[in-house]
Amino acid sequence: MAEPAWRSPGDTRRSTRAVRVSVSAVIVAAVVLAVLLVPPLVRLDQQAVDLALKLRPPSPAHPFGTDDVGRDLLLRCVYGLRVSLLVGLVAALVATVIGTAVGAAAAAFGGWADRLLMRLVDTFSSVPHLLLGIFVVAMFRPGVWPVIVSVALTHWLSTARIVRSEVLSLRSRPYVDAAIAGGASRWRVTVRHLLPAVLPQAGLAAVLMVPHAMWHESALSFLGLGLPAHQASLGNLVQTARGSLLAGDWWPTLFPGLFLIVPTLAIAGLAGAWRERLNPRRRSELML
Amino acid sequence: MTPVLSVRDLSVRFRMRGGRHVAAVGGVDFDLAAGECLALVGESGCGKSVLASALLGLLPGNAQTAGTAVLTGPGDGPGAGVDLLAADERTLARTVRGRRVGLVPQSPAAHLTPVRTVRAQLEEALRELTGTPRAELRAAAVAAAGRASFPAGLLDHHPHELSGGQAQRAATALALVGNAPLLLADEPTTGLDRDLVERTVDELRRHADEGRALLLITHDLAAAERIADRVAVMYAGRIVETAAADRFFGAAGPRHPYARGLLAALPERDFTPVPGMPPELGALPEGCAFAARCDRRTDACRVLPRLTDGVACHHAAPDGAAPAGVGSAGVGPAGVGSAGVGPSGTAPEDAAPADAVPDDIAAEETTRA
Amino acid sequence: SNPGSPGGPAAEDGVVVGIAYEPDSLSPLLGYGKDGNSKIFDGLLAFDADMELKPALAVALPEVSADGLTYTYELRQGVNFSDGKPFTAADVVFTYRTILDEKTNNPSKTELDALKDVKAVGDHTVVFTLKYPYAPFAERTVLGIAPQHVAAKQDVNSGPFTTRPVGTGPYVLTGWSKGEKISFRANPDYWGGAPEVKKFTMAIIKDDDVRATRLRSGDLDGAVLPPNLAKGFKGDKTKKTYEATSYDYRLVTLPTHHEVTGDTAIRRALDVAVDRRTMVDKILEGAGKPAYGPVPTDSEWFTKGTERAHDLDRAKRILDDAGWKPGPDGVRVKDGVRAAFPLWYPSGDKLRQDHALAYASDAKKAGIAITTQAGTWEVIEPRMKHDAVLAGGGSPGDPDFDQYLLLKSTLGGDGFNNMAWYDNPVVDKALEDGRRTDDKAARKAAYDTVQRELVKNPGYTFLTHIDHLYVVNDSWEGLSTQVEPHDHGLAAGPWWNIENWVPKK
Amino acid sequence: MLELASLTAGYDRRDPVFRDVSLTIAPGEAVGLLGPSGCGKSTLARVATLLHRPDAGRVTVDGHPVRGWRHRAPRELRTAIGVVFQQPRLSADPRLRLRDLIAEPLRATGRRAEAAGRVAELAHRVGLTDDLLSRRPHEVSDGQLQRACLARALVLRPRWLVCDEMTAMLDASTTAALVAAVEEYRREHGAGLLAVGHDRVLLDRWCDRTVHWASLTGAPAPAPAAEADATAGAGV
Amino acid sequence: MTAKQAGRRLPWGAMARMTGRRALAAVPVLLLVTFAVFAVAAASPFDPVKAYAGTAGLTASQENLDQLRANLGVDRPLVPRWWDWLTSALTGDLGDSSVMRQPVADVIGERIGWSVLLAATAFTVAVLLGTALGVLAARRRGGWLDRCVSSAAYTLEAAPAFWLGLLAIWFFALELGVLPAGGLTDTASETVTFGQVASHLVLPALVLGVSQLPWFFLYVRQGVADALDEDPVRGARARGLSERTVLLGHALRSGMLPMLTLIGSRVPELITGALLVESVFSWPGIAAATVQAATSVDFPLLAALTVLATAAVLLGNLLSDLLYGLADPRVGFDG
Ligand SMILES: Nc1ncnc2c1ncn2[C@@H]1O[C@H](COP(=O)(O)OP(=O)(O)OP(=O)(O)O)[C@@H](O)[C@H]1O
Ligand SMILES: Nc1ncnc2c1ncn2[C@@H]1O[C@H](COP(=O)(O)OP(=O)(O)OP(=O)(O)O)[C@@H](O)[C@H]1O
Ligand SMILES: [Mg+2]
Ligand SMILES: [Mg+2]
Repeated sequence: MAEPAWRSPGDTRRSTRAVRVSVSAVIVAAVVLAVLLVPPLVRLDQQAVDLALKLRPPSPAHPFGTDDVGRDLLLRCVYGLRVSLLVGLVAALVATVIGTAVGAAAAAFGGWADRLLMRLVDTFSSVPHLLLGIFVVAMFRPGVWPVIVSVALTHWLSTARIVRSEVLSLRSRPYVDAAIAGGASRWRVTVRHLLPAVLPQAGLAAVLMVPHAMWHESALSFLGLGLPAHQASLGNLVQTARGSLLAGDWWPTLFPGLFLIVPTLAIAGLAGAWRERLNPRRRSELML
Repeated sequence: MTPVLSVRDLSVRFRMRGGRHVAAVGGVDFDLAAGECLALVGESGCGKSVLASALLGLLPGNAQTAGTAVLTGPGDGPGAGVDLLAADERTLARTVRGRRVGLVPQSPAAHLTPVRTVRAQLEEALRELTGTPRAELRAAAVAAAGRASFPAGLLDHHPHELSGGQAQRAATALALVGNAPLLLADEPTTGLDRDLVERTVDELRRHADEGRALLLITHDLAAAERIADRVAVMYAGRIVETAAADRFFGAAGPRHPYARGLLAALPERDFTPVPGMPPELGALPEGCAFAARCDRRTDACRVLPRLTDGVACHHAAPDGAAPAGVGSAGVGPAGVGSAGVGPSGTAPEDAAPADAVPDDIAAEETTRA
Repeated sequence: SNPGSPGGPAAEDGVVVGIAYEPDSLSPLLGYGKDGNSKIFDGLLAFDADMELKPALAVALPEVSADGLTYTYELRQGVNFSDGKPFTAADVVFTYRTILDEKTNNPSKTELDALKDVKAVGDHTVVFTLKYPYAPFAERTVLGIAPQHVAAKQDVNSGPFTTRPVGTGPYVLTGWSKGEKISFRANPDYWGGAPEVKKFTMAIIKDDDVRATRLRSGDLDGAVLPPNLAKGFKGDKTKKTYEATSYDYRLVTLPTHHEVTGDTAIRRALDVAVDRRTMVDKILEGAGKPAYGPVPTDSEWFTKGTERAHDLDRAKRILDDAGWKPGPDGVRVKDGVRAAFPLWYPSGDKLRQDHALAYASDAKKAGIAITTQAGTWEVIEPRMKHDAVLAGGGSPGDPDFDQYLLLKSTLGGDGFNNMAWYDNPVVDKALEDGRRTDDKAARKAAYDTVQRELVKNPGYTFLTHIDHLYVVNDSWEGLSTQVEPHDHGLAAGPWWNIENWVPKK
Repeated sequence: MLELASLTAGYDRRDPVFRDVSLTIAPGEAVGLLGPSGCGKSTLARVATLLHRPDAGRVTVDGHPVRGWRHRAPRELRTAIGVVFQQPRLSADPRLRLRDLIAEPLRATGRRAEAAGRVAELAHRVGLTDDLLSRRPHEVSDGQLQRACLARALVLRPRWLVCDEMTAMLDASTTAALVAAVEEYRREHGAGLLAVGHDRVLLDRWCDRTVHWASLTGAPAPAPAAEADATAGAGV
Repeated sequence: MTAKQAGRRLPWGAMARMTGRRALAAVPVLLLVTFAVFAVAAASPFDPVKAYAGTAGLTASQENLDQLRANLGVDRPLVPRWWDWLTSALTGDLGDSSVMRQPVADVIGERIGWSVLLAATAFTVAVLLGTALGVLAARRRGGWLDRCVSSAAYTLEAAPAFWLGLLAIWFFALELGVLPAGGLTDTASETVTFGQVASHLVLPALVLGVSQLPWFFLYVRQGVADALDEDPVRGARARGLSERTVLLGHALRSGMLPMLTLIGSRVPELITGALLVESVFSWPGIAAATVQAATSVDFPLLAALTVLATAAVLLGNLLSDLLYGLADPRVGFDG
């Protein structure tokens, strides 16, 4: 019998998705390589300025142009990316791990544990982030780690609450009953059946945290509490470029801005693909 | 008279990782006329639900379809129907689903929105499908629930607060709201006690008697016998036999060895399963898919049998032979009389276009209506 | 301006200016308007455009006794507070006594340290008695006089008077929406004549870029702007840029107690290695002057001939001669000590940051390694004894104001005074001489000595004096600027004398 | 002995689904439970499997009185009772492949090593092919999923089995096959069975004795069926 | 039949019990938070006296500063200071703010209304716009709307509010000239009228709202997209419900749990955002005073602001817990 003429309603999505994922992967790989390889090869003197070269537009010598005190923007962008990525990724990771653990524990145990943990979350979230950040950072010397600590400590709360609410909704599902009947411990149920179901939410929070941590870093630097302002971080670069932008010099804003946003979007793209794998139905629809 | 639904050579397969395919439905043909009830039976996993989903355009994204399934309305002239497999999502959503084709889903509890009460979902369906004015919604919802014997007192429950049978009835009530000319009922009687089963199927029958077509997918042969005009037996994605219900359940019994085995497996009969396991749909054998389990298997079975005279078997029992081991006629309660309905399967080789329906079926449908 | 039609101030006779700074309080008792120009209040005296004293609520400059310990002011009569009550000597006495009262949280009362007592003699004369002769005392009496009948009834630190003051000044406060604006209405009964600008509003806009944008959108009639943003209005015919020269300097402290910065050769080398001109041109966009000491080069108190040109070779020579020899990494070493030290700047201050970086880059060329570090004052303060800081300051008026606090050895480590712990007996003596006498020539000689000593042993590297830039709609006449201090808040800018503005014909 | 003694249970303390229900199953005995839809059979099954705390009454498993429920029930008791739920779609974790679904109880109780062998054996018994084992729940039919759920219930070799309308959605042949699988298991392990269902013929044929819901309770609770009657009459 | 089936209204009883429990729990939380703020502020290197003195402090003598320290009462140990604050606060006296030179009650009274107005408007914008866009994007996942808005959302998350504010001012006030650039009313105007406040509210509320939008958008998008794959939506589609009903009534209803949670847990971020937006737009609200109070270690003001913030957070969390108890009956009102 002749092969019938097959119609498939959901065909096109797969190919664009593959393109999207590979573009994201390439960008992330490039960023990681640049961040790891460039600094050892090309050293940047963070404080060297050359006032004679002030605000030169992009040229072969300075592909990204120079900033308002004559520093090469390309190199500063790469160095800045390194710091910002470190802040963003570490803070996001720490915040997500704490948030997921607390949220899942609260919901899985319920009762008093839940109430206690949630009041703890309330307490933490009561102090405005920036304030807590200011206090934490002010107690140390300005630098990367205090920024990371202050951002991570204040940003696990949303994750915790989201994870908790999802777990609360999941924990009375019949399949959890089935697991309990199968002898699963509370821990096992949480880790094996509940957490995988909330990972997409937690993952989304983590991805959102990356750019958000970068902006906290720049806000703290702006207040004089983050990185020293002369040290290249994307937040610092974008922050200081503001004045030049109003004067019509676009490059000090554009390039650091792109450095900030493109990797973020690439990470978001990869995370999106990962979330699709976590969703069993999407996974089989996309034949992953 | 043109059939309400005319399915020709309908196939569905799922694309899987690694380029493999699962052929869930293969080359299915049947017609369904207004006022007619076709019972579709078959072993679990043979493709019944997938067939129903395909007719509603609700297959997952990795499914592929082939063939045609033309839905013709009473006003449509010949050739004017909608091909359900080719229609776009918009047409399906706006004019077909719920309005022209209703569905009682299998696993009703999973198909109800968990965060809303039954009443909310029922009233919403009534408002959207029948345009019932707001003031009358409450009463209409109670009435609609009553049609499927859903207790009015439970209308304010959320789906997870219902028992299995109650969820089933809720789903049936929702499916009946639109009074669609074609109703696909996928196991509408699971979880119901005998009384309720009868009440439900009688309601479905009444629904059909008002001039609508009913495709009853069921494992409950007693229920099928009670209301079906015709029975189609499906095996490994194909229809292997179609027969008039009275003949199928009657003394003559089915002709296909698989169908006979299926009947024999009933608890009121032998209560022994058809030996062996159904084939993997991902790797169907070349010839007759049932051959491996068949006691009449010969070399002829290496060739795929065609559906001729309502049966697709090289060794079909002759028309009128009594099924092995069963003397009594019928299963369970006495069958509903369904005089005048004959076999109406269409062989694939004369897979005619949707409008060209054999005259004899048309004539019979007229008698029935 | 109206939301629909930005582009011009709403009222013909109103002026809206954008400022970066908001006062904590409007009470002169807590320090508001202590340097004059408070709009709501008048002092006994006031400064004119050249920073010369002129009478205000006093009818004339004070009579000073021969020993310099008694100042007598004759008060103007017929002056009323804006609530209609008359102004008398009792108000003056109340004001000064309240400020000196230890229960009053006025942080600038140190400025009245010399004041022993103030007495009213009749309704229209007040007499100030000092603890020690203090030449610049009259300049302290520009601070605003508060009405006793209002302020005495309240808690001086937090009463409503701090936000809804009543004064004798050219303007009356009509509203203070904290964080948004302070609005004034002309005082029709002002003793100096009712101002032409009937409505005056100061919009509080902390962000420089936002201020520039709102000025451009027509929302503001004038604003204070940093140099790079003011540059953007150069081509705008409807606006005029006013450059207020100032005493506002930026310097690097070279702490005596650090083995590198305490070394005179290093100090002198740095003093010539730094390229002040380029800093002025590039960092300040030309709006400023190189600084060689606290006194601006165009001041009458400046000692001509103490300018130091940028001369890298000379700097290297000085270091070579002193035994600082280049090490393998280009950094000079002497007796095992690397010519390296940290330089702190307060974070968030872009101007100082740029100065610090440029300074470090210049020093590097001479073989001195400076590590710039940013921190809040809380971080910097404990380190000031040993680490260099990019600091700023400057008060116009008397040369004593800056030089004494900056250079007097006994003030080493006293708050932000003499941050470098500068210790030079010659300078100490000259500073004392300068403040004890009233004789101008003697004072000039004393301050010349100080400035010459700073060439020989620069305990600070003075970098620039900064012009303050104001961009204003060109629709009024009578605008001018005063010489401004480091700290330019409400009182500074072309609107220091807004009561004298008249519409352009 | 699985003893359910004068149980009262439901979802609202003030208005329990049933009151004072007692049922005892002897080891190796197969009891069929018939009852109208919505009368509380599944609730009773949940109580019997220690998943739902009754408002009153006693549950005794092999002589051990049950004090805690759900996680608080001792694991030995929980795993002594295998359960097949009425609705396979809801009772299967959508993220697990059928293979893992079946093996999950073994892993949860730390008997990981046995998993592969046991899964293969049970899959064969309930009629799941290798291909199906590697799919996730939404990729198989309801009947196929129910087979996996039965395998999951058997995987720990429980002494008691509770099958809540296990065959409701299965065709005759599969029903017969699964019943045969259960019976084979019971023969091998001497397990007791509580089979809930609607099909009297099936239960009669399958079980040692079939009890009707009405006979379990002292004072018959208001039967939802009656109320269904009323609405049905009113609605149509 | 019985009450159980007599029709299901809102579960007032359970909600009231939960509210009560939360109100009780608020007491220790508030005690803890205020004490923590006192402790952290005391441990921080900021010096209240220096902050009070401001630039005048640069030239002030040590004696003067010591006198100030005594007057402000900041030389006393932490615990009695906190205790005094607490006891007098309970009697209604919130103390005097040192940075504002005003009673704390006045500081808050003058400003809180404007802050609440701004924050509430912005939050409404964020929730509604985020939800609407999220639903639309989820409907065509991978479509152009989805891609544009998602990219914009991640970008926004990286954009500090002061950047957004500047851009908004530049575009709407300067380029288009349609909206005022800042302040509560026209800068030259002396009276506060409804129309003026409304037009001046647009930009700050939009900027604050948009800066809060990414979370709402992305979570709604994800929740709805996931729900669209599930059986209940399949069931709703099969019933022939319109796309709108399917999206809003089923997919959104099932997938909005995280979004409801965010209503509570984004309150702190909202406050942080308000802090920056208020200062960029010269909005006379209270958030801008917060940083000042913190870095000047203005204990009475800081404590009062923290209590306010805590109350906002607790209320927000309670509200979202109540809402999701209502939205998902499986969650219930426990906790
Ligand atoms: N998404 C899918 N991907 C791959 N295979 C699938 C998918 N959905 C269904 N199948 C396969 O298609 C076949 C037909 O499934 P279907 O649900 O139609 O069975 P059924 O006849 O309804 O059985 P039951 O009586 O158990 O409900 C089954 O073998 C099943 O494994
Ligand atoms: N989570 C719940 N909350 C409230 N009521 C519930 C809940 N679950 C079930 N019910 C109610 O309890 C009653 C008994 O339900 P149960 O599932 O035990 O019935 P059943 O006998 O198994 O019925 P069926 O044969 O239809 O499965 C029903 O009326 C149902 O509406
Ligand atoms: Mg099916
Ligand atoms: Mg049940």
